[in-house]
Amino acid sequence: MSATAWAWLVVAFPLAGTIVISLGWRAIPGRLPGWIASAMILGSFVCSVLATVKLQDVAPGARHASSTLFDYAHSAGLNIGLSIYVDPLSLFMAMVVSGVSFLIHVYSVSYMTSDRGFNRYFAYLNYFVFTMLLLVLAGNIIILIVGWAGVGTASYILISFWYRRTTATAAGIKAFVMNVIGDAALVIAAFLLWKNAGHHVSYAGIFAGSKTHFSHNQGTLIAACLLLTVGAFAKSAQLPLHTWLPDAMEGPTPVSALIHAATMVTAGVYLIARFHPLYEQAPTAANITAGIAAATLFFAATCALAVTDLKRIIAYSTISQIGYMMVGVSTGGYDGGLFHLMTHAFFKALLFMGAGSVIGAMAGIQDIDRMGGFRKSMRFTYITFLIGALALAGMVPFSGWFSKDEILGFDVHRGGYSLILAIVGFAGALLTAFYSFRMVFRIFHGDAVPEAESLERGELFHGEHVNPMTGEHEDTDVGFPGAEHHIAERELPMKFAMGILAVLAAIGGIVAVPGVTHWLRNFLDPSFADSRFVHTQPTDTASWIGLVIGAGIALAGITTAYVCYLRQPGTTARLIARFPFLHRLFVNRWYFDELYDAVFVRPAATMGRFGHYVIERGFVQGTLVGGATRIVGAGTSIARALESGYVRAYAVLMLVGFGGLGLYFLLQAAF
Amino acid sequence: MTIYLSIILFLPAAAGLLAMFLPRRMAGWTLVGGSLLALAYSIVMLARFKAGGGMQFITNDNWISELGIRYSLGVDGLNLFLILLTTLLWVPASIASALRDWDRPRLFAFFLGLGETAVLGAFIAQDLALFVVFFDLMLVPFYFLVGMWGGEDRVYATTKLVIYTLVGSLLMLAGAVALGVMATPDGGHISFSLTTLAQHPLSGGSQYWIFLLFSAAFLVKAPAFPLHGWMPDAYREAPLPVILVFSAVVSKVGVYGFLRIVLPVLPQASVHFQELMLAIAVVSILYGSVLAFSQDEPRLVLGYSSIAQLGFILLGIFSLDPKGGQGAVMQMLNHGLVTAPLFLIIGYLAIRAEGRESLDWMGGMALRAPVLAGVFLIVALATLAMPGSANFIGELYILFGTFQSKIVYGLVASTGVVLASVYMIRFFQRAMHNPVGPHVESRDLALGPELGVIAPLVLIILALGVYPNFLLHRINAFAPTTNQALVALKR
Amino acid sequence: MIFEDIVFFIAAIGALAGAAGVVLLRNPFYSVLSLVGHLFFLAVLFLLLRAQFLAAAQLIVYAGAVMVLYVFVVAYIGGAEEPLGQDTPGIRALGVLFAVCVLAELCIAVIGTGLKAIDTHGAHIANSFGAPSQIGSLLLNRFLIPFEAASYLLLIAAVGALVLARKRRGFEDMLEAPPPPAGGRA
Amino acid sequence: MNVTWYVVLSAFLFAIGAAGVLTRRNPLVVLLCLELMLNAGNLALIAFARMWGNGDGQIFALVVMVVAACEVVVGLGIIVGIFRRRIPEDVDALSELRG
Repeated sequence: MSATAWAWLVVAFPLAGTIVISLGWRAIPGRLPGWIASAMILGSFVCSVLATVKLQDVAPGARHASSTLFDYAHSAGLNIGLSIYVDPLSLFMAMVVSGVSFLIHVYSVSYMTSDRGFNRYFAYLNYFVFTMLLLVLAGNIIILIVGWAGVGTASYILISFWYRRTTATAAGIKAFVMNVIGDAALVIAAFLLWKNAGHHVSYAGIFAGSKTHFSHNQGTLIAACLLLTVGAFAKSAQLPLHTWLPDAMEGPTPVSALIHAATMVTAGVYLIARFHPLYEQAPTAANITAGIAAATLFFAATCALAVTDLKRIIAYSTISQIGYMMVGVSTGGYDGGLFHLMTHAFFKALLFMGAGSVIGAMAGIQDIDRMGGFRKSMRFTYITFLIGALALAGMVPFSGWFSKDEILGFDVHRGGYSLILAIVGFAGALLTAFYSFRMVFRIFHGDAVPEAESLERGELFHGEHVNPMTGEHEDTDVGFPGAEHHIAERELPMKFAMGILAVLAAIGGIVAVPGVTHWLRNFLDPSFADSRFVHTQPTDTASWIGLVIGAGIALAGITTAYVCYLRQPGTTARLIARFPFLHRLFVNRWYFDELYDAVFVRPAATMGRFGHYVIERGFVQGTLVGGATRIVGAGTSIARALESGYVRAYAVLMLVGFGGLGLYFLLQAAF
Repeated sequence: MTIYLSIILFLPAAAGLLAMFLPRRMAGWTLVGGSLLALAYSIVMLARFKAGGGMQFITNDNWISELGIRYSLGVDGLNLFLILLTTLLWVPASIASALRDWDRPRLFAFFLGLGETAVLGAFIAQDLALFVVFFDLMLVPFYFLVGMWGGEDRVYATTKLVIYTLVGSLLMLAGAVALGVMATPDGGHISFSLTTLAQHPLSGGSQYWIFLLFSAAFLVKAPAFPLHGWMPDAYREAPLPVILVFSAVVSKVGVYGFLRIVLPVLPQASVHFQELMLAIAVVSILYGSVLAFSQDEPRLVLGYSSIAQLGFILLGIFSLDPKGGQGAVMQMLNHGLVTAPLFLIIGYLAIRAEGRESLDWMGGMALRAPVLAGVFLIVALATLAMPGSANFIGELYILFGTFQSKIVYGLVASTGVVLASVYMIRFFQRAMHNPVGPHVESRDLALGPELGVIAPLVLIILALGVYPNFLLHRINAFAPTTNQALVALKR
Repeated sequence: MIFEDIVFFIAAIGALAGAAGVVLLRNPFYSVLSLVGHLFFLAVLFLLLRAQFLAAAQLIVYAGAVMVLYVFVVAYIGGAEEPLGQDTPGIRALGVLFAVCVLAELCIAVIGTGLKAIDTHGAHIANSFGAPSQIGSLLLNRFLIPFEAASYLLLIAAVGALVLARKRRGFEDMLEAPPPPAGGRA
Repeated sequence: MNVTWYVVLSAFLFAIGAAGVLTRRNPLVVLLCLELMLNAGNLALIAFARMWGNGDGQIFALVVMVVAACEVVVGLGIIVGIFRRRIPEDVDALSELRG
């Protein structure tokens, strides 16, 4: 079987899972849907590995293939095939996605056991993986958009999975609309590329066409790239389209791990990497993208410092980390960006899984102010979470250290504008290390809270079922979280998934150790062979210097956190008292939500009301309809006056009609 | 087997007529049978249709020879699927009406059948006068259907509907007569045949005012802003099966008229008024969308969303680009295909909310009703043209066409895509999600009467989402949009 | 043909006078009598036009039978004069005005446009023209169907008149009947 | 005698009849005036029949007479009916036709 055939199977497995589970939702008993779903994703993963193996057989220059199933839309000069494109980049993404997805599926089987929407959950989750794999394997930009919107939909239905929570549904619609903005931008970009680059929608066609049809940094190309960036930023929650991601934490924790940390939100990074030839041809667009991404990584890190909701801290951390990846791929450090994408998928999924375990122990509460001292009672969770946090902080020798510093090292090496971005990145790294360990220290260290104590006694705390955001009471029926809480310590599937991810997060860096291994670069190179930056790689020594600096920064951050939270508790309170403005700014996420509310949401609602009451009632129904009614009314009152019912009036009318007819014939004869 | 279009055309009316003479209980089901037969026959027609084969299954007889009016029917890539859409959607409508207890069921069945015949006639007619006849005939059954079986304010709603459409129809009648007379060369025999008319274009000045006459009629029917004044009341008051076909099928006759008549026959005026029509389309999109998300009545959400969707179709048509035309025809089908199940869903929701058709009284209906929720979600996503649905391909073609010819209008219109997601998801959420409403009795779709009616439609939506080329391959809006006169004028 | 001319003018003046009498006389009884006179003169005119059968029919059926019917009815319901005061002058004036307009229009039509066409003494005709035998043969050959239709019409009219004029309940009962339901918003 | 004279005479009679229909209020007289108009029509028909030397016009006149007779019968029936119900014999008092 060819690589593309395997790739079709990669897509087909989760689709089959979706169909089986959603049609058999009543027939399949117990946890079986979860296992079916997991098996399907495992199948996908195996197939993507096999496809990769198959593709490695051919020479590096020929490591790409596409395959079209049928004409998706072929008319009027627009030829869109339902096709996939297989190259190292797409297979890399497919492997990361299906691999991490498999582990999260397994984790979910335990985590969601007691939820009444268990089957629905796995149908959704499989659907998500299907669309995500379609996105990464898509052979042309339209199919990419199909997958792109598909993951948006999956994200929406999973965010509002607990659909009776008003907070969840509000978050869902927010995420959905922002994603649609991105979709619309992609459609416009697709048109610009189609029209100006020789009427192609396939990647190969677009890239070939853009070389001949566009000059360097041409306006249209910049516009197209910026529109791609809008799409990427909407999906990847970069400034200014990021506000949906923290709210998306309303979904179940494994969903946050899968969609809103490991896979979907990194689709933007993939998009830019995929369209790197265009960005290289339009450096202005690439620079703007990188600049905003750098701003995002710093901004999000500051928010993560102040927010107290555990999942939202990780969410801001995700935004920040994606900022790194974006900086990487848009400045030409594709290997670094994708490397970080992979390691981030490992450690961020791991962190979310740990958070899920902790939230289980807290009976649904997510506020880190209420947590503490889980170190002893949840030893496994503690260790894995710690590994994740170390990787996130970029501590030696965990995976995040290699990947983040590869991006920064590349940008330092490229110099100029990229150097500024790298400096922002290093500053962000300090904050990253700090907030990672803020989580660790505040959750696992310090005095044990009652929940931790009860767990030490061997019983899982069961509180009332409330909405963690609003405190409203809930039942445990469909549409709300299930009755039981689940922690890694007691559930083998959760432990299994977290264990593997912890290992990967710890040692994931070995695929690209400067001077030692170049596995990742060698693997990905065929996809980026045409890049201008293929030879702009820092030397091994420079890389190592960067790594050392990065390690130093990580250490500094961790130490600061240690001092602030363990050594001298209260330091943060003093800091808050000292800089109340900064704290307010960070806690309120730089007032973006309020800004959008004032600029978009409320004006839109006002416009709707204005349209309804003024234009519709006043103008259309009032003036237009009223006017029409009055005209007709006037006409009918004349008619009514004539239709008096009096015989003579009818006689007059008849006579008038007769006279008129006669007159007509007269005139007809006269002229 | 030869396809006789007259059979498709008059079968529904005949079934309606038959229903008049049968016992009350059987009236509705007679019409169901008739509409099923018409559907079956049109499926055979689809199977025998040759893609790209031009006008097919032609019937062409003298009707009123003194006036040069011919009974001329035909199917091509432009109306093929619209005929299928009509025959398809009349099935759920007639089933839904057969399941309900009406006051005078036989009369209802008759009018519903007559309505199908009129709509089919307007789609099949290849003679302008015949088109006008059927276009106006449509009004009769719907006048009675809304006026006799509607809600409380039905008389007011019907009066408004009739006045609006009648004024439009009269203007069009005047336009059609003027067109026929003026296009006849001196001493020639008058003809209303569309092909003949297209071959004898009028001079610029006369084209302009005739264009405006036709546009008025078609825009009222669609409806487009600001000629939609009749829409809210009619949507609110009409019986559900009636508004289902009205919104899903009848509204397409107007925009179809643009492609079938206006563009080929009045090319110069079409180019001249292109920007005006595009502006109307864009305003309709934005206005319809904005109003759709401030409505509390599901029917009005759909009503205003129809304004927006038909705005997209209009946009595609007046992009005067083959892509836009293809997309417009495709979107006509898609919009019909999603609107019908949405109206069915509104009916299901109302049953579960003690008969109240207001979003304020709904909420949390997904509880105990996962199938209903799933079906609703699929349809809602298709309506907002989620990529992966055929609607997306339709809108993609429309937008590509518009970008190609007038990019500014296209860019403004793309915000409509975003707004569509707001109002559809809001509609879905307020009905299905959030805390369960106090008067909501949530239960899933009953297998036979509820799921049985809606499931085929949803399956068609899904299937077309997987393989939209099935439509695109057969749709042929090239002729009107690549009309030589049009292309020459655009330069 | 001076004799014919004289007869025409006498008959024409008589017909006009009769017509005027019908319209102007207050008492319906006199109106009926005036109409009888009018019909007589008209019959004379028919004779001048060589429509002997019709002239006879006019006299016997119309001036005779139909007018007797009128006289009976007038006698039955009493030929009271019309009250003048309650009349609406507007519609009267309008009526006269319209009538004058129609007259003017007809005259223009006859004299202005069609003069040449009808400025003739008529075609040459056989002696039998207008005789009962010719009318009879026409009626039973070319116009058989209208003839039959007319007979049915007469039958229906006779039955209809019986139905209309037969004795039923009085007007007082009708006044006590419930008022018709108010119509909806139009 | 010239046919024109007959036709003009018929026009005059028609106008007089029409004026009567419009101005008189007694239903009986209105019926009489209708007779006038019909007879005016008859005169014109017969005049044209003479002009063409064709009997068709006379037949038509005969049919008009039949119709007139019917109209008289029905009209008088209605008048008698009205009288029986003691509705004032004034056409302006009869406006039941109004919707």
